[in-house]
Amino acid sequence: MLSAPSTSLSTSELLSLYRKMVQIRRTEEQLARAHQSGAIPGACHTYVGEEAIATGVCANLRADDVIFSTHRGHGHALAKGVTPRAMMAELFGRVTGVSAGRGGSMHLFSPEVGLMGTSGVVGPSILLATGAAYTFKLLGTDRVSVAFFGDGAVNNGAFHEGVNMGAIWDLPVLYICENNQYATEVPFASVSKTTDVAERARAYGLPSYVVDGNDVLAVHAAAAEAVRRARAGEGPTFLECKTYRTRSHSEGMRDAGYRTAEEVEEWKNRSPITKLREYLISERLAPEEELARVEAEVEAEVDDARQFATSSPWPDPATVLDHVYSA
Amino acid sequence: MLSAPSTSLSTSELLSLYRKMVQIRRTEEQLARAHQSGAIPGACHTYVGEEAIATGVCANLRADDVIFSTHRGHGHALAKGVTPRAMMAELFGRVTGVSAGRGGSMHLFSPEVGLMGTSGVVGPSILLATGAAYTFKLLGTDRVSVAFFGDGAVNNGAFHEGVNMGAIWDLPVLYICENNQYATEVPFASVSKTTDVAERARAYGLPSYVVDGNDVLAVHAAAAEAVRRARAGEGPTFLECKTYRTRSHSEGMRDAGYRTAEEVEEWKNRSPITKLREYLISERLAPEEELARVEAEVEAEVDDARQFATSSPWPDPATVLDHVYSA
Amino acid sequence: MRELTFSTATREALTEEMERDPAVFVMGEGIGERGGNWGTTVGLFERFGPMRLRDTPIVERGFTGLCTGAALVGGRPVVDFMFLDFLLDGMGEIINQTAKLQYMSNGRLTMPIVFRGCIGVGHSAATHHSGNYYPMLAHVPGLRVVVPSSPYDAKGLLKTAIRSNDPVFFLEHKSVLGVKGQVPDDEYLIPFGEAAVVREGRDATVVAIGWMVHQTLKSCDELAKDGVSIEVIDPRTISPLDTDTMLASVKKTGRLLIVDEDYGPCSVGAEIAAQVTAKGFDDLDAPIMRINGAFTPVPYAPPLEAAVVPNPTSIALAIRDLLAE
Amino acid sequence: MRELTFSTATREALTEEMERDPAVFVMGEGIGERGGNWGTTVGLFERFGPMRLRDTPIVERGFTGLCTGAALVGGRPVVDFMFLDFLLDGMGEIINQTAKLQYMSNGRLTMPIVFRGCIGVGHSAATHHSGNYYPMLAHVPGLRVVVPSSPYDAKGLLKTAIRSNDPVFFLEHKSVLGVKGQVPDDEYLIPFGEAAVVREGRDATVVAIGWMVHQTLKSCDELAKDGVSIEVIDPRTISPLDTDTMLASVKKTGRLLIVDEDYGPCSVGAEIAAQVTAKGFDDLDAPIMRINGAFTPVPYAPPLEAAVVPNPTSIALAIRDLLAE
Ligand SMILES: Cc1ncc(C[n+]2csc(CCOP(=O)(O)OP(=O)(O)O)c2C)c(N)n1
Ligand SMILES: Cc1ncc(C[n+]2csc(CCOP(=O)(O)OP(=O)(O)O)c2C)c(N)n1
Ligand SMILES: [Mg+2]
Ligand SMILES: [Mg+2]
Repeated sequence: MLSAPSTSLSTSELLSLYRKMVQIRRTEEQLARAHQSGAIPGACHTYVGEEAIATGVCANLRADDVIFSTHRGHGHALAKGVTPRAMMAELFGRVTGVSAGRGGSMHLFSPEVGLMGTSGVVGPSILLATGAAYTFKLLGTDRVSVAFFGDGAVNNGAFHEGVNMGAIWDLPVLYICENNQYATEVPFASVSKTTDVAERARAYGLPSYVVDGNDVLAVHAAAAEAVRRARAGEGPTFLECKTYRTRSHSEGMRDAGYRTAEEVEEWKNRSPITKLREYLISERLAPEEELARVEAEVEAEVDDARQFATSSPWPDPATVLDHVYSA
Repeated sequence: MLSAPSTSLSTSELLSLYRKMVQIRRTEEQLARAHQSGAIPGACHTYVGEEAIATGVCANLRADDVIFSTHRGHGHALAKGVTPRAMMAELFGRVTGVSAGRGGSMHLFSPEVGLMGTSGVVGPSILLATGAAYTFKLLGTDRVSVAFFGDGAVNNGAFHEGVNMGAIWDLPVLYICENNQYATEVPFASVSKTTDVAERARAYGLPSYVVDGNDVLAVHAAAAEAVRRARAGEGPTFLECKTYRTRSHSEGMRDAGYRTAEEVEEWKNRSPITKLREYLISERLAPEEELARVEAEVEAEVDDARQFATSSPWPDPATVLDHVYSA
Repeated sequence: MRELTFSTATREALTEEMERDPAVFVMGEGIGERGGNWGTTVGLFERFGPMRLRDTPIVERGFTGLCTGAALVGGRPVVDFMFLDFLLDGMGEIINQTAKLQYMSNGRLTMPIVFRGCIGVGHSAATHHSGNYYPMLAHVPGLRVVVPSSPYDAKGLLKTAIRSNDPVFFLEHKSVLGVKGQVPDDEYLIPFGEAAVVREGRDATVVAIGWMVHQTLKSCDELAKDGVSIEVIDPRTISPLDTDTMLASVKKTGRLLIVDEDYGPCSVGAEIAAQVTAKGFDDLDAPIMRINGAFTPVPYAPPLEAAVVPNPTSIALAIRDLLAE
Repeated sequence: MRELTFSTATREALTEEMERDPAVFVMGEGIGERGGNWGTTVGLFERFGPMRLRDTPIVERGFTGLCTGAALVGGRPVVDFMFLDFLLDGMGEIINQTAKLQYMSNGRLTMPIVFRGCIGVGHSAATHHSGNYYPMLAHVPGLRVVVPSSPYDAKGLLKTAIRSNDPVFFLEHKSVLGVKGQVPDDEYLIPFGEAAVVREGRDATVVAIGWMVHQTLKSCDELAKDGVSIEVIDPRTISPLDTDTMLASVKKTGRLLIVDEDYGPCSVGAEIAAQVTAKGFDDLDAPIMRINGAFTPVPYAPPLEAAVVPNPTSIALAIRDLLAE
């Protein structure tokens, strides 16, 4: 596993990582409550516990770089620059949402900031991201493409075909596997005889590393090097970020039987937010009050987003056939 | 690479391997001529140069074991026990063919002898064979299932999903990759950053070996151990058999541009038939005359098959809708 | 007779068939200990163990192909796609292997396999979890396609599906899963290719599919208050398709509306309209009408979602239009 | 004007568009140096190099998804499936991603992508290399489907396809590849959704698709000897489908036959029959007839293969039956 390097990030960069992780966490908590109250009509898979990955990766990206995400995509959307307002409104099904209410949780689109879509289907993000990278290379740009996906996607043919194409054609793409150890209730160990996803990826002949996915600095550093390589035309990199989701697979689903309460508790104690917070304080990079201020600001931002979502209008059914075709 | 072990096979077993390889070679040569003359209306992919693999593997199988094959399946069909008559008649489109003329070269079916089908599509053999193995295990039998496929199938999702399922569920299946180094005109090296297919397979956590696919004794020995494991409930084995096709991808296609005449010549000199022939003679296991007798018998058998095919009736168009459904 | 939900009825059918025949097994994601995303297999893992209730990795193509191979040598797989949308990755196997192997082997192989999965628009499931797909499947020779609407039909047809030696798609609209209805105590099977007249009437015939049967019945109740008498037919199986029952009804009513949540182009409704017009031309007093789901990916927001599918009001409106023709 | 084969015409279209726009690239198996299994790209690799003529591993799902992603950020991929049958492994990507992303993004993304591949029965290609699939594709909102029959149409429609911002399937029946016809020297484009009246007549209308256009024209020549005058319409694009041209013709002739090599159930012919009956009921002097390929996997042996598709004789017979109604 790559260990967290002594960081070269400035305090303001560190604070901005902190702010982003807190923003994701608070937004997810609001969404979970909203789902319980019935304000979110569809499915809702939260990213609680995994915030370091999207945050650490996306902090290395430019606005014109693109990411492709999964069913568990709220964190990716926020990390790439979607506002809590636009995201929450989407889950509430409002016309002010990122997808104007067409999408919901699993279909968030914001090409303006490089979020090229979350997906209700497991797997496609890998292929789509590889394709965007193909165009970037074809057109001679230095833009970078990122695929996020879970351990559940690793056994799927899309992984195999996609990562291999990225490798053989040296495309500017990052493959970020968020290995939270379960696909719904299925442990990765029960569907793979090899323990590390990175080991599987190495079979395609691309640089492939295991990263502590609950350590935003470790993720940031690994992604920085991967982005550098991609931009420099040196090809793709594979990062397996070991992590854990501390809420149920999706809101409203049972979360017992397949994992122990102790296991969940243990990982709650390894929260990436707490980890960075403690680091910032112990290294005297930011005083507790400043962190509290960030937290309060985020709290207010997310409250505002919820209000915004709640009070936004529904989409007009008369527009339902718009945009099936481009012209 | 597994080296050819000093063999424990009896002379009659060795001769039967020799006879089978010669039978495949002669049949293919007849088919090639028939294709040139227009007697075969569809595609025809020959197995010339690769005879040792089907022969070495299938010699270890019982009649109730099953194999699943590819577009290049004549050798597998003959090795599993289809007669040259029934196979040739099929390629001629006659009702006496193994598939009663419904199939042609790429759709040979003879469940009676365990040939569960060749396929016009690259990939499915891996999944189907894994599935037959699943039933064998479910029903508590000791039957074994074999998937044959080319290097071209290795990058396909079917390989990834199939081999992994075979591995995680310890199924009685053999994965036999016939790596003849090209998929049509595409070199394996251009579509994979790793050289050995076996290395890719190891990522699934099953025993995986490289075998000299032009040495029937090496193939036989490796397959014997794989079949033993499968029958004993010890799970699947992966064998990458390195080989070469010495004719064009399919009859009538060009065979220049993508490989050199020298390369082809070199591999022609490594014919598995010549290799076994020389071994039998040098080890004084069989006199030259006996081998010549085998060759003559096969020649006669294949001539007869061609006559049979030529003189067989066409299928009756009135039957064309039969067997779309079972009842 | 007992009142059961649709889901309980299918679980009963599956359990009985698994008890009857040790070659029957289920494969899919979360169908083991978890009991299935839709409760299709609750309680069965404890009874039949992991070989017969096999949780898979996320490899829809893979286990489609695997189960096809399993069926060739004596296994009788029930493939549980959870959402039918996920079948799409297995289309190559289904069309080129599953559907063809009986024919290509000249009848020497059989293909006893059932594919099941939830279909349909509703509950803001959004675009990747709302597909229907049955006309695509009905277009393929070698496949059978079942779309039941009641617990009674579901149980009898699922048992027939599992005993069939042909590949069968058994498609369950997510809105019918909770529908209740009478189910006999004793065993029964329902043959494929027999439509059910679920309501008799004389002014017009409505053929409705799956969940639309229930929506149509609601509109008929409304219309009955005005003395309008509608005959409602549920084809139950889409392939084979029983047009004789439809033709007999049209002979009586002279008018036909087809109500289908799925898209219009090249749909089952188009097929029914084409066949009934061809064979019942002289019985028709008006052109056949169709109402279908809007031709668009399925949106998420409730007001948009509601706008893309027929409902009792729009169905009643269509019936009135048809009667006015 | 010059006489070109269908294949040459499409190669010309592709070359012109690749010259015009550096974002256009081709991906598929053997389309690089080899020039394509059907010669679709002969000579282009030398000119445009490997990034724009990309030979792939055998990963139809993979490159379908890859090209979909490529199209989202300014690439304009032409995916060459060789045989369209191989598209089936990519159905999940096509239906759930390619077809939906414009809609799901509320129009902020476009999807300029062309999928091409050979379709059709013939030459003992057998069951894995003979599929048609266009009704399945036409059933999916968000896709365009083109099935040209002449060099002129092929060139003009392929250029439109490559410039379109929608995903387009461009399907080439293997028997039309060698068909010759006049093609203008100057550039032209043919819009989607405009059927062509390829032969004028007054006694009956025949709508024929792809290769069946040529088979139908042969039977019309025969029938003309007996003074029978048939109007033949080639829809050219299946989605969008131009039924107006058909309705106008039926208004004149009163009779319609649809000739389609593909399977009957839930087919394009069913859709045309349903629509034309609904909108042209009073113009019809007889029920619409359809002839289709036999509902079976495609067999190999020449006499079996010939038995599953319409031919000039069976078409002529059907026309005579229709006229006798
Ligand atoms: C192709 C496909 N099959 C099945 C599903 C149902 N499904 C949704 S999420 C999920 C588990 C995904 O696990 P993983 O990739 O590890 O992501 P995680 O939920 O753990 O973040 C499954 C099986 C799906 N969405 N797509
Ligand atoms: C899914 C699919 N894609 C493409 C093809 C066309 N095709 C036929 S054979 C072949 C090459 C196969 O190469 P390999 O697997 O190495 O087998 P070999 O011909 O070398 O024995 C290709 C691409 C196919 N049959 N199926
Ligand atoms: Mg996971
Ligand atoms: Mg090869």
